[in-house]
Amino acid sequence: MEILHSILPELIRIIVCAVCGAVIVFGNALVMGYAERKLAGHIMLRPGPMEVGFHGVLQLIIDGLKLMGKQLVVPQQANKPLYMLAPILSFAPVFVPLLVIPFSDKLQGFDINIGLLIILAFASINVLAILVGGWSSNNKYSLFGAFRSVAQNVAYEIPMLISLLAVVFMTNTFSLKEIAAAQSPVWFVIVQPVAFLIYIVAMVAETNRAPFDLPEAESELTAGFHTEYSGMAFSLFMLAEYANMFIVCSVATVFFLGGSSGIPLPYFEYSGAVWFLVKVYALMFFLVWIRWTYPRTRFDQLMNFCWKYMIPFSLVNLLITVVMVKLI
Amino acid sequence: MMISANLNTYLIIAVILLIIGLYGMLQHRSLIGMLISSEFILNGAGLNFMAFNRFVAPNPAVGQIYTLFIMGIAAAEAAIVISIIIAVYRKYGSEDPERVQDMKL
Amino acid sequence: MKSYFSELITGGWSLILGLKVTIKAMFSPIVTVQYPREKIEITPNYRGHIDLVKDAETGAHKCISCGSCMRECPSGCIVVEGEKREGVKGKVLTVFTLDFTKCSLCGACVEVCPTKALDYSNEYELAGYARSDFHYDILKRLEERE
Amino acid sequence: MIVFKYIAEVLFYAFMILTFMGGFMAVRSRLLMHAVLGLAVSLLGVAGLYFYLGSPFLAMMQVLIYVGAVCIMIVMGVMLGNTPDQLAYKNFEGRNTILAAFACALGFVALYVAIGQAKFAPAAEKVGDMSIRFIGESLLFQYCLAFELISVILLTAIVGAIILARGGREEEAK
Repeated sequence: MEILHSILPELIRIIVCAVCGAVIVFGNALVMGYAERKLAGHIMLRPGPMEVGFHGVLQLIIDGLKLMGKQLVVPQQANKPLYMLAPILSFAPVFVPLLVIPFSDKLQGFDINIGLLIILAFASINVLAILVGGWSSNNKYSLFGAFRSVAQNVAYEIPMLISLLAVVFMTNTFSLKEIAAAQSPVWFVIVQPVAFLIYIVAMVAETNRAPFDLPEAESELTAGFHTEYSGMAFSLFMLAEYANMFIVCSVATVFFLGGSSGIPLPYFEYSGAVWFLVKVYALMFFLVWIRWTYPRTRFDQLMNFCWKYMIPFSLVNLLITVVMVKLI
Repeated sequence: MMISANLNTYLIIAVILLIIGLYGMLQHRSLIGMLISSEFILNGAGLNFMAFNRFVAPNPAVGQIYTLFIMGIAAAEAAIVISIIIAVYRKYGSEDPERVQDMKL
Repeated sequence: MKSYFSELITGGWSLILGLKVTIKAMFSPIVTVQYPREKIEITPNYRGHIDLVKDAETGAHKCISCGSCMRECPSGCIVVEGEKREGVKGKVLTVFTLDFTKCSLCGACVEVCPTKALDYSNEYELAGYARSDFHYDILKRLEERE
Repeated sequence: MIVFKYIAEVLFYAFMILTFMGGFMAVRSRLLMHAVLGLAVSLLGVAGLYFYLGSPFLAMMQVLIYVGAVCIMIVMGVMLGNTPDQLAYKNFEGRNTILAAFACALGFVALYVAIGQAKFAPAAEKVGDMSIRFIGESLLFQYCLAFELISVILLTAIVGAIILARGGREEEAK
């Protein structure tokens, strides 16, 4: 009894965290899947999904059921264990970063002083999953998609890290909560506009979305690394992509948009999450917006942009930040 | 007796990592297999540093810094080895180390 | 070096312009039609399969069963049959069918008709489950159009 | 709270098994791709062990650098340089395996005995703590030269890798 008494609060906390993580991952995929198709439709002067439910709000649920019912096809020449492992490897790590994101002052799984490192470390596993999935499908399109994904992710991780480091230098901590708290008068988007811009571009590239969606370029590679995947395996990749979008947008919110700060609401320690989610979904809207605006870049353009513009600019920005922090 | 709070446990794990790396080094007949094995050896060294840092060292930052350096060197080494492998593959059409016999690439 | 920065600025500006275009498009009304729910008026110039013209005065067709269209049709997809009846001048049309699976919509039958009894219909929903769905009985269609 | 200790102990065993299984997979699998994944699994296990050694910072760095960069680089190498099947199978033929196993067993026994014999006295007093702040300060003041050398090595590695990997391409173009 005593044992139960001692571990019960912590146990409840872990269970609540896990449930909330699952709710965020699946709910976000539903909301973003619907919003993406609806926004894409309206940008193209068409209404988007309209049939299932009022203005098609139930479309994604139907799609999910359909994907669950579909057969999971394994190509004959594929490397079966790795082929089955890749979607799980892509999907499983997205839960960990959600634990350290401060949704509001008190709504946070765990406040660890290396929160940023946890997010970056577990985000990098996704690349491995894409690579394994692309290789094990034994299909040239998948392999090309995986290759591109790796080159792109490795290249764009550098400016992303450096632009985040500029903020870390100003706040002197890796803890996401303290970084969010450090921008109570001015958001860092005003202090660090260059870092913010670089982060936004790198974020689009890291989540493999248009205009940097070369790993899954439909017109060239059919569907890139998940060409051969069907049914649940495919939907796990999609869930992971949307969850990754949520995570990178949350990081942008915490680092540049003041976390959960905003107009005070009652019980602000908890209700700040409303502002946090508003900011996150505004950024997600921006991601969808640019996806349906810009054409896909060519691969050499993508690499040139990273190595010739993003990295030098982020380094100069870091240098200026360091000097300013030292002077002030 | 908690096994996770004992210096010898970590030392033995590090030794096993070293042995795994050594075995792979001796047995694998491809350059990449040898590179993979060398990563095990480096990791064994890193784990050793961390173990001594935790249980013996007076300054707990030293071991962590050494392990960080090992990681940095491992990354640099992997980059160099991979580019050498690509160059070798281009030249000989194989990555069998026994076929790489010319002194000049 | 100068082009490095000017390219960045002009490129960035063009990106912003692109965003402006799409956001405008997003808030402008949609132009597509929810097809099975709503349909748009088809233009009278649309040339579907042939139909018999209904005479405005008598309410009947003007076909004299001469068979010109049947002879003229390059695909041979029209069948016209007429018969003599007591008390009626000329032939009475009994069968007028069109095998739409062979029709090439050339319009020769409409051109050749001496009484202008044929015209193009506005029918555009032309999907069917079997080949026999496209064997149209034009005479029956005329009666159903009352 | 004793329950937590037991849970931690069980997790420790799990990480240890993960490390060894990954290692076994890396050296015994016929496909190089499986070997790299074994390496990744093993490195994740080692990251867990770092966590037990009181440094979550290093555990995360291990995941970030090894799994996120080194493993991916090796996988790229595997894909670029196609290893023929007979070469992969040659690894497991002949008396090489037995000799290697024998040598490794010998080495293990020697080191095991050495570890059992050695006595390590804990330091009388500890200065500083395990925090990232202290690591950073040590890195930039006390070990500044080593830090600079590492950055030079990394720069050389980048330049060298580019030169090595590009060299063949230009020759082919001619």
